[in-house]
Amino acid sequence: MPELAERAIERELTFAQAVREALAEEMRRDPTVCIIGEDVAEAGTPFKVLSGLVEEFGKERVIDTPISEAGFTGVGVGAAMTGMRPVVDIMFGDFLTLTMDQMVNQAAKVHYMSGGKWKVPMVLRTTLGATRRSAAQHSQSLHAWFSHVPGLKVVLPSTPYDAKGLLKTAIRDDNPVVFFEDKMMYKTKGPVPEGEYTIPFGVADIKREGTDITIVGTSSMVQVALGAAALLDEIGISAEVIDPRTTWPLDEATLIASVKKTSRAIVVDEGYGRYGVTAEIASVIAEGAFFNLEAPVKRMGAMHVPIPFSPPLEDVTVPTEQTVFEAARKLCGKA
Amino acid sequence: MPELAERAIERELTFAQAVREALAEEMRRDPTVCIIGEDVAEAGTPFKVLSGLVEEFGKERVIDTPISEAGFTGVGVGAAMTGMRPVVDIMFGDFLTLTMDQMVNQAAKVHYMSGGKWKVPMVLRTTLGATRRSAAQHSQSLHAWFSHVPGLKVVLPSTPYDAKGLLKTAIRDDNPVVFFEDKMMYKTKGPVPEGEYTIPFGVADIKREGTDITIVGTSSMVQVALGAAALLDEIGISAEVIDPRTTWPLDEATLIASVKKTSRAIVVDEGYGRYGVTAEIASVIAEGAFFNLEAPVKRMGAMHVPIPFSPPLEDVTVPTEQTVFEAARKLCGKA
Amino acid sequence: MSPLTDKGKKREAKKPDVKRPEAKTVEMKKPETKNSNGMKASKPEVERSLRMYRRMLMIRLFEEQVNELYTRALMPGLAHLYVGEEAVAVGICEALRDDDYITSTHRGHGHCVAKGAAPNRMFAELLGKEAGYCKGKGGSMHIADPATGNLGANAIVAGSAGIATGAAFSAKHKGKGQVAVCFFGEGALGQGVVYEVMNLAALWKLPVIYVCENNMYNEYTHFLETTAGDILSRGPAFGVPSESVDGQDVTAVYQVASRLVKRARDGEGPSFLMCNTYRYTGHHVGDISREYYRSKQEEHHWKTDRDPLKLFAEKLIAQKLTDAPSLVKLEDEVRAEMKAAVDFAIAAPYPNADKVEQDVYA
Amino acid sequence: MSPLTDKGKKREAKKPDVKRPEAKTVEMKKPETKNSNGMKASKPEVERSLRMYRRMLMIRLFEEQVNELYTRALMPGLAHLYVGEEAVAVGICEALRDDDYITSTHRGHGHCVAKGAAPNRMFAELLGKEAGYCKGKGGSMHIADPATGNLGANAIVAGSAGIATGAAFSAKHKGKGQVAVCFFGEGALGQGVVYEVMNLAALWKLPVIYVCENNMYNEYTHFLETTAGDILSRGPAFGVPSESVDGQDVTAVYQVASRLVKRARDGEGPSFLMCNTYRYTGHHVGDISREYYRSKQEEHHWKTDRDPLKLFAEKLIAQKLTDAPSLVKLEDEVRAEMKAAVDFAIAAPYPNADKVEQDVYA
Ligand SMILES: Cc1ncc(C[n+]2csc(CCOP(=O)(O)OP(=O)(O)O)c2C)c(N)n1
Ligand SMILES: Cc1ncc(C[n+]2csc(CCOP(=O)(O)OP(=O)(O)O)c2C)c(N)n1
Ligand SMILES: [Mg+2]
Ligand SMILES: [Mg+2]
Repeated sequence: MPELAERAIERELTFAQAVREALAEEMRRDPTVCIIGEDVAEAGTPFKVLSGLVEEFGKERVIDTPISEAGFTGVGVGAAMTGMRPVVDIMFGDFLTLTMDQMVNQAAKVHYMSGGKWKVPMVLRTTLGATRRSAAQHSQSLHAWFSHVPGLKVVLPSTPYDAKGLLKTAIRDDNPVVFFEDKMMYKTKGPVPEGEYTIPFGVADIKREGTDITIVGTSSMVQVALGAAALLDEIGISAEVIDPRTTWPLDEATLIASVKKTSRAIVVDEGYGRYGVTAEIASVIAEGAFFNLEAPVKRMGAMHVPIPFSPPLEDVTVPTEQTVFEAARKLCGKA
Repeated sequence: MPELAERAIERELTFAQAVREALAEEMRRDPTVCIIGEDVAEAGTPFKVLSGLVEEFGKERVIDTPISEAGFTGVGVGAAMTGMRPVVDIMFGDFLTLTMDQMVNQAAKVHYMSGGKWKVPMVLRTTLGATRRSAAQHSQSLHAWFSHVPGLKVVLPSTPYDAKGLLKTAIRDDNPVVFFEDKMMYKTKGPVPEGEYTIPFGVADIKREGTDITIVGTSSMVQVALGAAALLDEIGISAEVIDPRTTWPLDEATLIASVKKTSRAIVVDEGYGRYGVTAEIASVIAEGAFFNLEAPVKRMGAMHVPIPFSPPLEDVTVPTEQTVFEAARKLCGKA
Repeated sequence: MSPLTDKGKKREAKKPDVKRPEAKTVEMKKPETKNSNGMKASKPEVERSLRMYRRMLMIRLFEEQVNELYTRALMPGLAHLYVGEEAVAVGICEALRDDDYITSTHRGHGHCVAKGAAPNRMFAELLGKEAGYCKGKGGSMHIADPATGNLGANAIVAGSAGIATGAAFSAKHKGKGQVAVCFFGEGALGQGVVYEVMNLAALWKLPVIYVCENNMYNEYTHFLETTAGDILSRGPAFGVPSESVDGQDVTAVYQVASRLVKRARDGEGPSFLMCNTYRYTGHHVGDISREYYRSKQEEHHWKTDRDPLKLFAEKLIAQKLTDAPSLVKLEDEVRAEMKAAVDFAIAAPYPNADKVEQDVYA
Repeated sequence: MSPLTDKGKKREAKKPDVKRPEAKTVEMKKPETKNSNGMKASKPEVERSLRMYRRMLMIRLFEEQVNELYTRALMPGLAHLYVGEEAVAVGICEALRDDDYITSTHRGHGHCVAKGAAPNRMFAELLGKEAGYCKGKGGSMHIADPATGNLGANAIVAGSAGIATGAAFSAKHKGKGQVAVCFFGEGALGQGVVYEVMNLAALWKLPVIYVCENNMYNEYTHFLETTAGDILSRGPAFGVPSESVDGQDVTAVYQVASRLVKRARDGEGPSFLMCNTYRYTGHHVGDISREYYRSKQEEHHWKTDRDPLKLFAEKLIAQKLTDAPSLVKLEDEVRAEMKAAVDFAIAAPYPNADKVEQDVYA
């Protein structure tokens, strides 16, 4: 059952508000939590996700930085090793390129290389997603890279509810966690309980139950999958929509069980299609539900092109309700 | 037919010599080809791959740099855009973390973002591979990241012959090419023709023909696959070994055709297993040969751990002849 | 806003506040006047001054149109206006040859125009049209044009530092005396790669000029909160001689640029030039409420007392190289030119969706 | 090599060239002598000197064993010896508290010993044994130890610059007066991240000391070929006061370090210290033929005229804090200690292969 359906939650928050609330709650609870990034204080980031936090927690804990992604991410790593729980803010996921050494050669490996002696309880918050007309250097979804790296955990919330619960879990986790937020989702609303709750990593959420086909969606693509499921419903195809919520750890069991039931699967993710997240998830399904699959697992990701600026071009680079719907229909032999 | 079997080549070179010969030939042919990197000149790199080149081509074309991977890779991008064909040397593949912005946000996107106006004919040469007892920051195989990025090509030679032919192609290619050399292979010998030859990208090489199972191996894992194939032979299993040689472009047709014939497949690559190269290749096969597969495609990559230093630990992190042999035997129902 | 009035043009305003003189044919004054040193200005000098003024005006009015396009919701995405900083791009590029290289930033329209880009194709790019410089694939932040030596604007802060240095590397290798200019905001001083490449440029004596446009803000944060130590001593610490110039004085910028360009062409290596300037409007077109990070008075001061166009206009008039009516006429002309360029862009077709997979690989 | 002889120990040589005096009980002289200023040295001062000497000797003889292990093919992989640079690590760490932090490099054994690591567990790590500091998972380049404030050696050049600065960030937040020292070679000056974090440390007044060990070579390339401008003016350009010290003079290093550490503890912010030094042997143990990048004379000069142990020994003897026989005795003692530590490591078991998946996640 979709988790949210089980509870009657009256309050609605935007995705951005949910993120902010998670941060505020954790900062109140734990004085070692701090925020480090560009324009995070008074400006509250360009997306205004952090508005108000500096007013409550002060400039000692909500810290504006120079445009030095490598440098302040490295500071986050060292701070995390020595008693803080920094939440490092990378404004656009595309700038993760600058943090790779700090995250991959340092953060991800410190615990292991030290034989378990040091740990790195930090969160790197950043964005993903295209269709904002921001062109090739402000539109990438690079979570596949981090999912590939042992020592890191990777979180991809798809609703305000998940964003709050997963971010709180991320902050309390003793490992480096990379937390991706879809830029286009910041203003979307959804029910979010007021009090304390966390969502465990590695537990997929069945966002919609169905029997004919499994659509695995991540982050921005969960709503797309749900939209496609609604369209499929109209033509009598019952789609189950599963959101892994974390690509690492990955809840393989839930994915496989669903496809064993439905016998067909589509995996939709906004990262580049090739060598991306869909490849891993499709492989897991193709192996785990091998004898149940009635058709190859279909993968849908961003087109293998740098994201173009021009709207008519950009719009065809990412999966949409319609394209997922078409693919599902075809897979179910109803095309 | 394996390409090499078709020709009778007398001369043997080591892998390192083959790389050097390709560079020397291209530098003689084209004065815009130059080498930029740390300790590339007199030292000829720590692996001595480039020994002798500075003597022939001078310090203007074989250029020692400070330890500034981002900076000199960026210089390579700009130089490539304006008439040079730089071969940038990144000593260990692990240091690619420092070049990600230059390679991914710049090199890979310049051509597209400029609407095809500028191009970036550069090669980034680097290494991959573990088991040198060099620990977590000197043992990674990060080619999956680059294979994920549109605009880049990714080359993984597995023999001296391929190294020479593919490197020459890489240098002549008008796109940024990332060229990975297995550190452990530098001293292995193989036949290499003396004169000019190039090997096209996107053409897999069938290193060994077989009928019962397809083993796809990349780079360092090709020899492992061949070793496993020999062991399999002894128990009556005929393995076909395919080397894609480039992960992008990827010769999907050859892979699929082979598995359609054999109906079983293992994909072996030295990168981390999760969200790695094996996932893409396995997905391609699982989709393309869906109706022929008698068992799930088996993926074998580096264990999902930072590479440990201690020999008994490190040795279990990468696939070996023995583990590939066991997996293949099991897949063929002869375990 | 009009360079000839004291008041900043409000973004809502549809036409400039300036009172127009009666229309009449405008003659540029004959070039027989004094230059800034009291010497008689030579004909090329006068032509240069008038060309620089025109270029600055082009940029100013180009951006006016961009803001208009945004306000009218005709432009996809956002844009970062160069208004207020015109003298930097124009003064620098005036010192360059056509075959010299530049790299630019997210705030790049001014650099492109100054290096000679055609406004109509720039607007087309901003609107994502096929006729744009990048066939619509780049947009506002990625205009590139080999014909004018423009290696491309870059949306990664300091993203083109390596590219510009690499172009200088090629230039040195080719030996044709080309020079590369790397434009970047003072925010880019936060990126380590800038120091990596300055060090390389110094070691290899590359003909590159690092032009830091210090408009005092990294987005919404004052540069003093992000920049410790002393900017002008950073270059020398890496072997790159550095100086600063009033970025609102186009002649001063041009003069120092000429000197540094000559130095580079003569094989004497890189240099760093900090141009002190100001952006009049928001970080991008959507950044309207700015008082939490800077005061209206500060903006007002720059717009009224430090406007590069106004200052230069006054000087040109004082030097009798032109007069006010001529400049107003020029403004009308250039505005009409920009309007036509915008109309071209609006009318131009989008690329076909099937073009999306073109140009990924050469 | 032995600090008491002029000759560098050849890597093949199995025992030191030094002639041993007859064995006898060694008494350290009573601490009633003059210190370097001609003042009477206080008891703690004398203890400090003798402790520093012993620590330097430990490092020297530790590395002797490492080389031996390599030569005898008992050590997996390679190692980068600290021989010649002992005074730097020891002088700096002597100025630190136990709860102060250090970060180290690929050439890190000296830093670890100086901060108090136990040689037996270090050797165990170098051999990949379970008893090693990192359970064998790190090896020579990754020794880390929370108990001695060692945040870890790092095999990425400049890889720990961020970490050390972050530790100083925590230290400031926690307010217990801790300080972080970031050791790195002059090669790390090529990495932009160093400047990014120096700028941050200056802005935020963090208690971090950037200790640049300038041994003149980035692997096989002289630093003058890789470093333009002036190293000591780099720090100030980013707001970090900088100075240099003779890295072969442990007292001088200790004194300046004490001052900089005090400064940091007092909340006055970061500093940069360049220690001029030399590595006697190859970049790593396998780098035997070095003449293509540096001369034998140069090596000889440093080993004979600039050896930190020899210089300090002479001083201690001149100050009558000890005498030659005592030092020889000490050397024997420490050598025996190292031998025992190596024996421990050789005898220690490897980790079980099933440990490989432990410690990936906390
Ligand atoms: C690497 C990177 N980090 C952050 C950003 C987001 N960003 C865009 S412009 C900007 C401020 C740039 O300030 P400055 O360099 O002074 O240029 P200005 O906008 O003032 O012209 C920032 C932080 C970016 N584009 N790239
Ligand atoms: C980022 C990175 N680039 C390159 C290397 C390879 N490498 C290891 S040590 C070294 C030279 C370091 O020189 P320096 O910092 O002066 O330290 P030293 O060895 O002299 O102590 C190089 C280039 C590396 N480990 N990390
Ligand atoms: Mg600025
Ligand atoms: Mg050095």
